[in-house]
Amino acid sequence: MLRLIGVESIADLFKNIPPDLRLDRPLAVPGALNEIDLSRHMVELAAKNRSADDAPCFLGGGSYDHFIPAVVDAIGGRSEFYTAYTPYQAEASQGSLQAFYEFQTMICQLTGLDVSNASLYEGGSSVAEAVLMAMTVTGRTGKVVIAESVHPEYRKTLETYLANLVPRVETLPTPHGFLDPDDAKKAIDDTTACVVVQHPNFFGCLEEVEALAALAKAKGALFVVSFDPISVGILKRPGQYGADIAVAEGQCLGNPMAYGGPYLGLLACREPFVRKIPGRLVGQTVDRHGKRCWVLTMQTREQHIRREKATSNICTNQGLFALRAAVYLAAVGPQGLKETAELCTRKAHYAAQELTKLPGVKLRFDRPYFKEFTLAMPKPVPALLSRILGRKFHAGLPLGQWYPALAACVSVAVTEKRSREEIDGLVAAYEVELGASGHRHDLLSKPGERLLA
Amino acid sequence: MLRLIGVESIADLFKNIPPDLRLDRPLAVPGALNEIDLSRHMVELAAKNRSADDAPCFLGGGSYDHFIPAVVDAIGGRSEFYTAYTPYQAEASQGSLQAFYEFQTMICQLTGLDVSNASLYEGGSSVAEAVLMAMTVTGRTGKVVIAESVHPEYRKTLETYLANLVPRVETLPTPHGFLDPDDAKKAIDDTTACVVVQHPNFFGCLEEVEALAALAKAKGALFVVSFDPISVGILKRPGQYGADIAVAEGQCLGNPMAYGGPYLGLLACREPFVRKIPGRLVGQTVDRHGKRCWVLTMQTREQHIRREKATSNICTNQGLFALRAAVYLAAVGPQGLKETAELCTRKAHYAAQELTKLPGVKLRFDRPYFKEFTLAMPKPVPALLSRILGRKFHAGLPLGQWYPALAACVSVAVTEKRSREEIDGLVAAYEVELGASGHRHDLLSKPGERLLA
Amino acid sequence: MDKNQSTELLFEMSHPGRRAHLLPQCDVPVPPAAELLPPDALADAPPPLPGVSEIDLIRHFTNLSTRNMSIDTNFYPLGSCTMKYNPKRHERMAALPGLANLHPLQSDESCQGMLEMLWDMQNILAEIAGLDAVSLQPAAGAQGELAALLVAAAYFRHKKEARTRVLIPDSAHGTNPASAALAGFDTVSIKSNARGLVDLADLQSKLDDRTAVFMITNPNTLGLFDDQIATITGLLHKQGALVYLDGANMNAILGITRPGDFGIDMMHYNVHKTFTGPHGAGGPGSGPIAVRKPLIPFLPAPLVAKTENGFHLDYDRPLSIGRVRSFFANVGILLRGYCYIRTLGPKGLRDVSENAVLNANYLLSRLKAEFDVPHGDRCMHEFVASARNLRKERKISAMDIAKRLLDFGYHAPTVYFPLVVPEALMIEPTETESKETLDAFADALIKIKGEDPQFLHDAPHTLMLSRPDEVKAAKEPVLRWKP
Amino acid sequence: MDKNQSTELLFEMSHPGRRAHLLPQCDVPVPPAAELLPPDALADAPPPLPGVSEIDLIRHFTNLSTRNMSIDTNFYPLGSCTMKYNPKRHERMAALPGLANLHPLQSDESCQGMLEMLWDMQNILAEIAGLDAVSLQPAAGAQGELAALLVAAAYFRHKKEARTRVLIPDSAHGTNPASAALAGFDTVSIKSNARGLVDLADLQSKLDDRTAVFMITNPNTLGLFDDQIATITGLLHKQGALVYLDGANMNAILGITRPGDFGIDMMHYNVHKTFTGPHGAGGPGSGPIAVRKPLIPFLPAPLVAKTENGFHLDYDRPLSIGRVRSFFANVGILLRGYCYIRTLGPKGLRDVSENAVLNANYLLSRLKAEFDVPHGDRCMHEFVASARNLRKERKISAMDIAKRLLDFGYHAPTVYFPLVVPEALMIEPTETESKETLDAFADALIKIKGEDPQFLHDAPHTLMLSRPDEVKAAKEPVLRWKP
Ligand SMILES: Cc1ncc(COP(=O)(O)O)c(C=O)c1O
Ligand SMILES: Cc1ncc(COP(=O)(O)O)c(C=O)c1O
Repeated sequence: MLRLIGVESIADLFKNIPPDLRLDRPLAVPGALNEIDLSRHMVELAAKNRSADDAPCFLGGGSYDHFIPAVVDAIGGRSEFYTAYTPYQAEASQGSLQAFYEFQTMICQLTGLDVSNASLYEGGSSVAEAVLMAMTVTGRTGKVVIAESVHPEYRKTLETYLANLVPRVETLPTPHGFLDPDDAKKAIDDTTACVVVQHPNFFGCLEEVEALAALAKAKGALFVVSFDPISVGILKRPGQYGADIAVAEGQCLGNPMAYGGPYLGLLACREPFVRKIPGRLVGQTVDRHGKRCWVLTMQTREQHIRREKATSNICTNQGLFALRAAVYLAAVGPQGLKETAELCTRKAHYAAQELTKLPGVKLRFDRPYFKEFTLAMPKPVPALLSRILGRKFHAGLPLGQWYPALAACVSVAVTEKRSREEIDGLVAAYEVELGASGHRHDLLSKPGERLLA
Repeated sequence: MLRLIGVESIADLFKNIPPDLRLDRPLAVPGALNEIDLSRHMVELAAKNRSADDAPCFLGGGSYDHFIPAVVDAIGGRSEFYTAYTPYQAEASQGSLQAFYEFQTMICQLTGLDVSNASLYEGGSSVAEAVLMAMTVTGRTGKVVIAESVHPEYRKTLETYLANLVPRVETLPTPHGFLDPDDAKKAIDDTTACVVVQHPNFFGCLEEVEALAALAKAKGALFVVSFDPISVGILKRPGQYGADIAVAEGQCLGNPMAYGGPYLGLLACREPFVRKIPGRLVGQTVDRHGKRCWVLTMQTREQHIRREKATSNICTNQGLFALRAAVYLAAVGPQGLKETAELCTRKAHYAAQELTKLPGVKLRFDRPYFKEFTLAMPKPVPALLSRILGRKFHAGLPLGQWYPALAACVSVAVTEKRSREEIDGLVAAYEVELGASGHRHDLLSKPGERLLA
Repeated sequence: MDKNQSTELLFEMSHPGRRAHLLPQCDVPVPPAAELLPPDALADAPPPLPGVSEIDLIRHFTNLSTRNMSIDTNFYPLGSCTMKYNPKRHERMAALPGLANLHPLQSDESCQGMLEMLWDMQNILAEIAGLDAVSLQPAAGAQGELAALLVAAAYFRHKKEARTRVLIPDSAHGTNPASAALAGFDTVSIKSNARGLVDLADLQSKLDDRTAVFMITNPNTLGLFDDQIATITGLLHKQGALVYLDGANMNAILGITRPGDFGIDMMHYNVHKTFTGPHGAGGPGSGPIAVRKPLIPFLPAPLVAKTENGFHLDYDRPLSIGRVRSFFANVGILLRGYCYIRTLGPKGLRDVSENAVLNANYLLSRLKAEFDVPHGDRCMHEFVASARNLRKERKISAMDIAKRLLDFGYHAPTVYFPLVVPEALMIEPTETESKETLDAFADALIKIKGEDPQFLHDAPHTLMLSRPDEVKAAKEPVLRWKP
Repeated sequence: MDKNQSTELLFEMSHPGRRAHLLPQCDVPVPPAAELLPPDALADAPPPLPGVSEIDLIRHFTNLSTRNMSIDTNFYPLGSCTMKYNPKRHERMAALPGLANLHPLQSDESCQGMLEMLWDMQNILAEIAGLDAVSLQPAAGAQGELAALLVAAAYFRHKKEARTRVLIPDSAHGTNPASAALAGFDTVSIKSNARGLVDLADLQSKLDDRTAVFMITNPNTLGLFDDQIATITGLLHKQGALVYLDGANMNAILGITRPGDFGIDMMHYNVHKTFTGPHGAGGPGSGPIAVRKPLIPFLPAPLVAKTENGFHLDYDRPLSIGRVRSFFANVGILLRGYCYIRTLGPKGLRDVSENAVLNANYLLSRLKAEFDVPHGDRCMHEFVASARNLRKERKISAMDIAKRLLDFGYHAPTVYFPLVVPEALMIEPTETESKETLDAFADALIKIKGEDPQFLHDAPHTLMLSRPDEVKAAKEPVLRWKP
């Protein structure tokens, strides 16, 4: 090969790099591992973690231990999908393109809105993208109103995205676990680009979405909702209660928790905003023989054409996870989604009912909730949770890290995957670690002990 | 559908089954489980086993914990392979057919013989098939001579297959861990269809294959060898030392131990016997446009054509595992197979060297061995092994179950996957449980304790 | 998207030194193997396997895979093979390290979960059979046949009865006579009658005290339930002989009728057919056998047994025939079968058969006006059409139709089997296919029937090859690549 | 074998009541959800998702998959995308439950292994960059750009310098200006000179104290290493501005030269390119950023920190810009990158770049006599050919060539990018392809060049479709199926 190129050595190929800029030593990275040793190393790393398989997971806050049907992994494992690039060449990418078109359609079905893009990164930046979109749509740059009950990391992301742009982010407190429409009403004005809520919110509580939608509309602001895709198995869909843009974290749709990513940002909106939508869009067309097919479309919105005037800077998105979500949604179908939501609701309510029987444990908010809820604890929270982890339960999230006023509170999430036995075990673990005397101790393994050695 | 069929109910479709023969109750099998509950149930069953992932596996005897490269699972997981049937329709099965042709070629390369079939069930019945084939080839029905150092379950299988046929099975003792050619010489006569040995044998020891081949040949008997496919990375191939038929257990070629199956029977032979070979054969040909392609061939040997006169009754064989073996062999290549064999040899010898330093522990046979070896123990074997299992080592096979004379012996196998640390841990566990005082205790976890709780 | 469709072999793309898998350095302080083993045992060089890089290996086999039809990509109505959908959850469960990474000879105490599953499976299969005990050992249907016939032989030997013959209907699968011969029996063929069932007269004429076993397939290979079965088993039993069921067609009768209840003494299952072991392009299978009480002592060993101390492998079976393979069984396939049965439960199992029979009858009804179906207008889970008239009138053979179907994206039915039907097209849709798929398939068959004969002889037209020369393949066999 | 090649949509095959996944019965004694939640929050019916059976679902998506080209099936020389082989062992490792089933908010004590890996990855990426600290947070390259530019903005704000402009070469990727705008900067385009490098005069003319950042891609999108880099970074630094590296092309320089060593202050990686995150038909990616010491306080939080008590997430970063996403990062892609880097080691990483550059130069040498390659006859890991002459002389466009390549089983190169080359064909073979593949690809390109123009306009000819009407798609958008 070198001969044909006309050089003596590979080094000659790098002669454009000024010698004084070259690295004159090997990189200080660990030595090469063969597959056997790499596998051993990774298994050892994995063994230093306590996964949801080792300890039933009652953590929520935007990532949930929902069940992933095997069909999702089977299709997600097809290497023609996962080793393809963004479907730029339509003829060589109909598999992905059709799947994404189906994904877009199902996201429309899920949201009750008209248009969905082909994915964004994850739930947090999707909120930011929705707000940026609302700013363009409304032409308003005064402020963005957001409820404090929106995921704290989503709010932080929004603030970061907007740091150097004109609009101000106004965060409305939610001391009772939801945004009071009266408070919202006071905040929304003619310069407000949008009102952002999460429903069910970070505490698991339902928001007054219909009232809030009306308030936003009345002032010409868009109503942006971050929703839980599982919840719409029983709850109204964003389009049904007046959302203009719906965004969501799609992890729950067949994607592993994976310590936080890759996940899947969903974004759907009403028809008139379609040319302002960020990210990829797949559209249907015909080929030169008139055959139905699909292509990436409306690319003039995007960075590779529009550059600094693009609707977003996003390029690589989350194709594989959009595919997985499409498989998940098609696998569960309407009835399965409904049953999943139903099971989450009932199991969460059962867990809340049993946990609040423990002395000193109370529901912090008097609001209807979906699959997670906030408990006030009679003992210091982080230490309590750490001790219960010793009993092999991921027992809940300490809320103090985000809400100092809720330092005594724990958020507990329950999915359809949690059995009654696991919930009862959790309650027993709380009981013991709260020092309450009860009858549930026999449900427990001793701290540090495996169920099966 | 019923209307078109012209019946009122599904029950009408079963009216040919006499009513008194019908089952008038539901089957007494457990109730239906959905996917979540099934998964939980299977995970619970799995947790009641101590797998090679939980305790380093030093067990051999025909099934080995070799490393399975990820590429093997990736290709074995392609559903076009695993959900296809036997490639009867060549046009719709070129994927499998070409892969099996490549498999056959690689088995020829591995054995140094001329022809390989497309797989048999596993190592034991492959020995029986080889013997049946030898009977047809030689036309001899007097006896079959087999060494006691052949896998006891293979010998049992052979005896079972031959139970109602004419030839007698003569088993030659191997008190020194191998078949003494002098003993063989006495046994082989003009009525002997074949001589069967395993090399390396069940004890891991090498046989005097060249001498035995010559003895068989001298009497017109075929020389049948059951070999270890990994061993030929460094050892001579069956064709090189005069085997007429080579058979093997192909589990070691990229297939999981899976509590004994499915595995992969290999069978290769010299060219002149090709029309007597059992099982499927894939051959190369051309299609009507002259294009190279592959088909199942020489089917007139087989049961679906020849019925009671077929060379074997085999129909379904082990297609998927032949594919996996082909991927494995192509992945490791000549050099990788050599290195694997080399590592097995050295690690086994290291383990033997260290274990025999323990008081009272001795190599039982004074023979060269490949990846497993036989130790005489100073303490009752089953209890010893059970205690070491408590320290999380599958420490060896108790030989007394098959060889009463070896009731005090343990067979230990070491693959390339075992690290020095694991071997040292095994030695330490033996040391402690043999009650020897030593310095290795710190290498050990306490009995019953997980390395990581 | 495998546009090259190259048939390049691994060997042709091999380059010395390329490899797809690297091994560790040796970490133990012992000399190289060459110093540990006798020189005359060592090869000069390793086997001349191909050397390929990882990307080329993966691309090669991935592209090869797309040249197969398979259940996951195509309707695959291969009669007698029960090509039903194989649920993906089974693959996930079978891969659990606590199930996949068990050594077959590890101690019983260390694999109680596995033994529990296998013990359950023994009982479940006995219940579905209506028989008394099950050996899970045989690796496939054919090996089940062999094992059961060896059991029969041992049984009669034990009873000191010299019975040398196995009677087999002419419609039976080839493995039946092959297994009988291998078990040391003489085989006697029994005719089918006009209805496609056992010709009772022929059976009676051949039945005597030399008869050890009558092997029946019921529903038989024509897809018909032999309603004479009680008479047949009665006749055999009166002669002191046993009746064996080839259980390949159990998919039609799960929970509806049980072999034991209709007089069967022994049978095999094809777990890879009835209970969704993926067929793997020709295996692995699993062929457990179920028997009546008097035969239990002769079953292959070990069986799984249960005591108050848990489960163990019971080798203490002095009358056992021995074993037909090493190790316990094709556990990986049994495990999938177990998952399947546990997913379905009693009602679900019955639904399987009801829907399999419904689908087959629907397809039969769609086709019977257009194609000759010699044996009646009802069937169980499959039926056999014949192209004999098409052949006579328009020189269109069963093979022509089979090949042309491939162009439509359908795998062909089984052809030229059973042997009792000329130009047979044996169609088994299975319960997992939808009505739309059946309709589209029927439409295709009807369309094909009207096509130009020469066009059909040349089919398929859209695949990467057409009509390989099988005669050449058999006459001048090329069974391996050579440098 | 997907012979139907039907474009039936899931929705068109949907039947009410069909489903592919069953859920458990409710096992807790609480009333139905309708009694637990306020009626006005509840929907009348669940979303109108399709209802399909499991077999139809699997067949649908399995068949769809075969309508893609992909690295595993085809050579995929898509310039700027680094479509190298993605080792299968990474997929296996990423699926380990102890890594895949971790909740992002579980306590640090319960995921020490994960934190260790991420901490290592921070350090390794810093070392490869020659920079001082790394945030793994950004989800892809574009988000890395945004995050880094926000860091720059915060840095200057902290220093109380009002710098409003980001300078970007005209050959840059579209995400650069888009990210700069999103970060609140004005963008200024810098011309390329005749050599395809930064036009220093233009740069100097636009550089002033309003300049916050110069974003450079080096090697640039023409596949050229800008040998003026020291001068450039010197100029910028003298103005008090920062230099950002778009690290999309890191594959060319691993272990050979380090951005920090050639004056870069901040950069992003595309782990999904350089370090083999499978591209997933458009993501996920992972876009960590590396920065010089003064910028560390402004990095997004959290970072992984190590103390004698082990690893923890460090949120205590008062000057941090905040975060650009929820949760830690695209850990699944980082994990694959980690496996990759650990497999290669120092020498292996350098080999990657050497071989990537060798392969690209080999292909360039094979093609440069036949195709117009505007920018020289040497390249780094990729090069950009132009069809401008072909277009002028024979009306053959870059798109024609791209489409025709599909017929040969090759994915097309990147076309019409970078914008500075008319009729661009941007070819990046990567190091994982063999010489044989490169030769066959070169042969195909040379053959295509000589083909009939109309034949090329109509290409591809052998795929299931050809030349979709993109204008129609954009003008009359149909973005979802409707009943
Ligand atoms: C009717 C019948 N009997 C027996 C068999 C043999 O079963 P197996 O292929 O599992 O050995 C088959 C399968 O092809 C069959 O269809
Ligand atoms: C040169 C260059 N810069 C930036 C990007 C953006 O990276 P990502 O797609 O990961 O957001 C790309 C990828 O397309 C690229 O090629």
